[in-house]
Amino acid sequence: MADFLYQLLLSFDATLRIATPLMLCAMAGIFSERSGIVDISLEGKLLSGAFVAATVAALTGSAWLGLGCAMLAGIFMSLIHGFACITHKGDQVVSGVAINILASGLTIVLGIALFKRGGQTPSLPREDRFTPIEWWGVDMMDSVPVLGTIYRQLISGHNMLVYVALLAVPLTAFILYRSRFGLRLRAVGEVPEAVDSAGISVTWLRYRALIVGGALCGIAGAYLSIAQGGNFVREMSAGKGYIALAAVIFGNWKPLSAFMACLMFGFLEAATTRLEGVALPLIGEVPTQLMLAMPYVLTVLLLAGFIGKPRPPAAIGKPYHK
Amino acid sequence: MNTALELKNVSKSFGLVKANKNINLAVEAGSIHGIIGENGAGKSTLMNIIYGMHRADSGEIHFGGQHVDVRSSADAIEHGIGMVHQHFMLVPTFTVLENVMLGTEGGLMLRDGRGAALERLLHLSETYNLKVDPHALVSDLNVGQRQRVEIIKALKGGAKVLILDEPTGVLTPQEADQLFEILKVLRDDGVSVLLITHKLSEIMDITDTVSIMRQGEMVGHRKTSETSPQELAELMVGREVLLEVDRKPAKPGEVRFSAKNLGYTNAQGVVELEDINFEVRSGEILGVAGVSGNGQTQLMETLAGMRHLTSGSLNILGTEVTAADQTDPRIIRDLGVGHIPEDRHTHGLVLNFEARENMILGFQDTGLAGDGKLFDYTAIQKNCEDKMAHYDVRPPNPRLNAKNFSGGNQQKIVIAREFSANPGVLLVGQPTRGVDVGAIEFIHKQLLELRDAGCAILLVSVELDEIMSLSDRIMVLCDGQNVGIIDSAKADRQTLGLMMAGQRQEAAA
Amino acid sequence: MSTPTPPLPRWADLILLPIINLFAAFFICGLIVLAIGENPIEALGVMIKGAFVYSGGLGYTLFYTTNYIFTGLAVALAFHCMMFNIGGEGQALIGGLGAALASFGLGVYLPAPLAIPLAVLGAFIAGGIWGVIPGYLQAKRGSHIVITTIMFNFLAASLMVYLLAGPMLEAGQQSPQTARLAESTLLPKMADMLRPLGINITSSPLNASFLIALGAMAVFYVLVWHTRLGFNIRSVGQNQEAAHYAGINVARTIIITMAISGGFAGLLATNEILGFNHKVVLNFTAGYGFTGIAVALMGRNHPIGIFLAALLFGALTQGGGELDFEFQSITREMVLLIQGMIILFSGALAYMFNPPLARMIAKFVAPKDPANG
Amino acid sequence: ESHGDFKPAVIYDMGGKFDKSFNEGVYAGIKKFQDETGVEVMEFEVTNEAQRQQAMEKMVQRGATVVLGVGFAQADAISAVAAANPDVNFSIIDVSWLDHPNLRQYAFKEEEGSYLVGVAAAMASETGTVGFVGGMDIPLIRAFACGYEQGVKATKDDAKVLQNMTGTTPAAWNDPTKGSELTQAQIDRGADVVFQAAGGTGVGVIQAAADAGKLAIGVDSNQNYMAPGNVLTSMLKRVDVAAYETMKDAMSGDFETGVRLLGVAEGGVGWALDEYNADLITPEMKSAIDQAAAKITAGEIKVHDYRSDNTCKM
Ligand SMILES: Nc1ncnc2c1ncn2[C@@H]1O[C@H](COP(=O)(O)OP(=O)(O)OP(=O)(O)O)[C@@H](O)[C@H]1O
Ligand SMILES: Nc1ncnc2c1ncn2[C@@H]1O[C@H](COP(=O)(O)OP(=O)(O)OP(=O)(O)O)[C@@H](O)[C@H]1O
Ligand SMILES: [Mg+2]
Ligand SMILES: [Mg+2]
Repeated sequence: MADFLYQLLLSFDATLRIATPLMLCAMAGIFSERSGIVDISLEGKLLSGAFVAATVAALTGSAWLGLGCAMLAGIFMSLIHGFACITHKGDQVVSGVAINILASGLTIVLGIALFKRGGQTPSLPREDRFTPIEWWGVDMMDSVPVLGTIYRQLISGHNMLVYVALLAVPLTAFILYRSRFGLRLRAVGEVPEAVDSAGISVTWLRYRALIVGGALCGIAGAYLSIAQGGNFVREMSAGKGYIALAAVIFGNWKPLSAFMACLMFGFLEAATTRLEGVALPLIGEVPTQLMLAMPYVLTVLLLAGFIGKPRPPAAIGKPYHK
Repeated sequence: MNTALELKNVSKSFGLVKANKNINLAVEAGSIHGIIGENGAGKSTLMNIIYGMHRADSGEIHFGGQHVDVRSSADAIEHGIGMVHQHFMLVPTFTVLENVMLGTEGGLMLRDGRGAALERLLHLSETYNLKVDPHALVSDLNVGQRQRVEIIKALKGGAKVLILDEPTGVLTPQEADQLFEILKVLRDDGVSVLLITHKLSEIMDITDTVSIMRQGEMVGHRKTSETSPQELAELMVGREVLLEVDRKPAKPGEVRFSAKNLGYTNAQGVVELEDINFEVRSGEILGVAGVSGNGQTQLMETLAGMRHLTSGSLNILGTEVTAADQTDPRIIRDLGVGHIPEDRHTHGLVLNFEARENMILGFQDTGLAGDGKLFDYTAIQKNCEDKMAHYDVRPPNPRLNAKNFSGGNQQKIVIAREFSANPGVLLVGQPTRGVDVGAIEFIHKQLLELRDAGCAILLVSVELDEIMSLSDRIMVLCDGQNVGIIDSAKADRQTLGLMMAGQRQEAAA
Repeated sequence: MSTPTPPLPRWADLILLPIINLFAAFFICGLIVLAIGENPIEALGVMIKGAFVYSGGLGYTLFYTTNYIFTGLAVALAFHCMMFNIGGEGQALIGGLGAALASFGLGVYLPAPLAIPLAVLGAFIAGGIWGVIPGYLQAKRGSHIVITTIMFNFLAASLMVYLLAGPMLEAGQQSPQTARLAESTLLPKMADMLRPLGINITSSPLNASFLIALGAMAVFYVLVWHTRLGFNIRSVGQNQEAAHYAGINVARTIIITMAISGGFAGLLATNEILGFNHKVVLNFTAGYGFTGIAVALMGRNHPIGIFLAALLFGALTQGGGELDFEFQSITREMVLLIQGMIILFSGALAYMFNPPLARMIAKFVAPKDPANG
Repeated sequence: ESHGDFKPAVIYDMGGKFDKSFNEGVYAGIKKFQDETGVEVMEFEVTNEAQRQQAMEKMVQRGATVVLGVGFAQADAISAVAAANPDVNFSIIDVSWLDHPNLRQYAFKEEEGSYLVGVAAAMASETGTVGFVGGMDIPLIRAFACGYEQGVKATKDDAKVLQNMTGTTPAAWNDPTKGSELTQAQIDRGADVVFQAAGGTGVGVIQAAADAGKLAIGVDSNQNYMAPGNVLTSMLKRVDVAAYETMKDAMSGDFETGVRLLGVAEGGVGWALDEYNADLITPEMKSAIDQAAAKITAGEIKVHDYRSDNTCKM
């Protein structure tokens, strides 16, 4: 029993690691979708961020520079999205698809041009990555029975970006509900005319939302390639952007609910890796493919209305015409 | 004389449409200035230019004698312009206070400015008698209350010029009177009010001066005291107006269409129609009057099968329909019901379809589309050409997309399609909305011809005059309830107005 | 902003604007090629030669074109109903499953004239099933079609891997693929079909599925513009409210559209599986489903346009492979990049060049046609 | 160019020639050949199914006299092209079931090499639990896992072997994030040595093991250098030798065709010992592994091949 609980605790620990990029991307998605811009390009921004972070870190040997440039890369992709759908009122889904394909192609083309390693970047030494941080007093806390273990495993020992992601959630909620920017953001996603008529630029407001989102995706990308991982590999985002988007929709475009959805997806994956090949009571051994497909099946089932219909921002997907 | 606002040679085009051509306008400080004109005359465009929502292609704007470049609504607000738009600009998921704060939050954090905003809101609400709960969600407010929020928003920055674009369209006459009281107080405070309305009576009652627009041009300025409704109407339309309809007495036959205790509750559980009873006979027109938003739309859509009635029953040409039946527009149509929808752009037409395709919309499964399995475009083209000729649709080009016809001609396409199917029952919603006078006459004549041919017609319109001149009997809706049905011969504006405000027929009589 | 934009003439809208957009996309890609140290003009030359000139190159180009036609039609049909079908990838995969089941289940007992149509139908139906579920969920439960179809891509991949690595794995085989399909269900190669007619072309994967694709284009045309169902589909797509008003069952139309759309995508398996691989292999869809979006967009959702766009993308795929041979630092991903650029410029930024172009044309055309205003 | 008509070509599989394991092993052999002889080898990395055959035809068109295909996925393509071009020599790695007079096939007894590193793992493990992370779930990778497990169990019969496959699509070869997560999960469950046969994914496995201060075992190529001190050893699959040999034989003109089945006895599979892991391999370990290798060579130990019956018999 104790062993089971310990394994569960470790699964939560893994959940956190897996959910980190999802949380960052989901918050990015909330910013842009709350402003009325559909964002299936989360995936592409995540991938670009991962590539740039690993590239810059490899070239300069600085994880911090890598992180900064990844954020800029995310912002750059966001600006393309904005240029297409805000300035030129293009279709937001099409623009998103284009950015995702562009990101897949560009990261590999540039990766090959720069490093000649089939699109991968060189493996980074430990010093050039964001490595786990041991919190103060872990060893002392070890003597405390349950809390000590929780402190060591779950709370301490993650890399910095995990904590950044955890902070991003309340921060997003705070900005959205407590700040002037948040009020305007929520308004522009519902009734852009009202924002325009209040003397606020719809265009600039939406651009800002996309920029914030781009920066968050960039951090998520850096997490993949220079914190959790040690180099960039082609298609490294592996659908995480889409899952994050699903989490946004699950969470009904609310930061805390989306956070919970990310944790759920993270936990599913963590559980999958731990349950593979393990015979469960009553069920027996679950085929790996089924376990791997669980997040997708769940998304489909839950979206099919078993969680109540999500209520998207009213103006989402519609370019603003004066 | 002190001019608060002056426009010089303002022009604005949307693509090929010249919405405003060389407009000149001067508004005195501390006056109420009316603007009238037909639909599409360019009134809202002009107001949006003043308010910075649109930029003029050319021309100058002067505030208080000073030339100002208004590039955005922020500029306009800064210069003391407030505007209540034709369509509400409120965020339904926000509270009243949040809506009022939007744009003037008073700090990076909402907390910083909330207290001051609340104070200001309460102050305005008290001064001008604009009663509204600051913490209520806008989605929970009725239209009258929403309008008050809009006015508070427009006044919050201490507006010197207040623009109201058709504020009374959604109000009961009583609510409109209340609004006018507020406007008078504002005028006495030195505020200039620009009031757009279609109702000449309101212009005569409250404005000091009035400007008339026609097809993008300013065609006249008058002192209200020196003009008459007749003159204003003629200026608006550009020719002499003959609005009397020549209606022979009806010869009602058998009951073709009736509703018994009809009710409709929407998905959110709001009761939108309650206990509606009426019958329409062959050869008569039953008019439905009411302030817009009192259930007319729901009634029409329920009758047409576009919504499911939730209680009571309908009898359509002998077929009983109850809440248990899964009606849909197909079934109702197949029973022999024609339907001119209230909103032709949303329901009546597919704007990106060619006219000939729109001419078979709803009849695509009939012989109109050809007898075989595949569409017979020769037949479809012929059908459209014939109907365009008969109903005088211009240009008579079946291949033109519906969106490229003018409003009046779009309406004629819908009417041609629905009328020529020879329906036993016809549901007609706002048949002349946005339609010029010539077309109005034509449509009215066709409606009466259809009635005389024995069709049972239910007519919904927000234009009281239209209801009164076409209907044989009039049913008044208020808050989704039937206030009463009266003979049109006995109906006058006064009675109908009181009924529209919710007074039962007995009390009014 | 302030100068009014005159409308664009039809010929310019249909021909000139797409060409300009294409040019813009290639231009940016050229800059990227330049940045990675290769000569873009030379690269373009290699691509064109590889796609059309080399012996067999055209065959490969048309082989890829066939794939793009199927997925382009799939996306376009859904577009006519305003459904965004991003699930072509998954539908095509499952189409392969359908073809295999038909082939193994019945094809073995039947002669080719019966077996082939059956296998093609199998691909169509299976793809249709994978399309109809998201369609149903959208129409009846309000699930967002974009999200659901993306999820169904993942699900299809999982299912296929499970089957190919498990129950359907060819005995003694280690790569996840089925055994060879029944001979009677395989589509003949184009080169073999033309030889008896005295026409000799270099053998390439191009096969009879190309003809199926041409047939699908015709079916698409008739369906969309000449049937009641097509009218319903377009009505629902252009204006759901008006369609409902006109007595069209909106939900049912969406479901049927997604079924047929999925079916078109499923037909991709006729080319890849029945015509080329002759067994179901993993990942044979290789992104054609996603690119179908660009094909449909560029083709303006019309079969002729889709054919031209598919040809463009087919040439890109084939010519892009050629780049890989010729240049050290250019790989096939360059093609992905070009595709992305084309989708961006022809799709999302489709009308960026509209106002300046319209003004320019108006300047040239106006003197001949006395302006009314 | 000075070698007249001799024109070699190699076609890598989808993982690409820098996958740090399988394809990169071939690349190492090719590079060695190029460096030694100065002969240019035409190369191509396939990225979709139709390209396999096309690429081979293309190589032939360009005058290739020997074409090397990398990976079993190219079996069908090479079979077709070899049949159509009897004058050209072909060679393929990881295939044994084809039959063409101009085709050489290399197959490896991965289970034997895996057995050896299994022995090492069992001896290095302090917890008695070791792990295996596979790439895509296919019989080939199961064979790695099975051989490994046999080696572990033979050495320490109460040892536990945790097994995970990264995924079921080819993307599983290239998902280091998932690899590190799986490794972490195995470490959480007590594993302290993790063997990976996962292509590019393995990079994540090695990195996660190193981050956690545990041991990893590399695959295909010698991966000991990737995290010195944390890679116990690497299971070598000498595709580099196969590639080099193919080129050399073709160049010298005595290109024998047929199947070459390479196991421990033939030196086709083995384990890596170099300066990076010298400190990790104790003398007892080394002698145990060498002993096992000798027994396999002598036929005293028969390592079961998963692929023979799709089960893992101990
Ligand atoms: N954003 C726009 N884009 C294109 N055309 C427009 C736009 N706004 C208005 N128009 C056109 O400009 C003309 C004037 O419209 P406007 O809304 O100013 O009329 P209005 O006088 O306010 O009419 P109503 O009484 O119906 O409110 C109309 O022909 C209209 O179709
Ligand atoms: N978007 C458009 N594209 C092309 N032509 C148009 C477009 N909008 C309007 N037109 C054409 O311009 C003419 C004038 O249209 P407009 O809507 O201003 O008519 P109108 O004078 O208001 O008529 P009505 O009173 O019948 O509504 C119409 O005949 C129509 O064919
Ligand atoms: Mg921890
Ligand atoms: Mg207006």
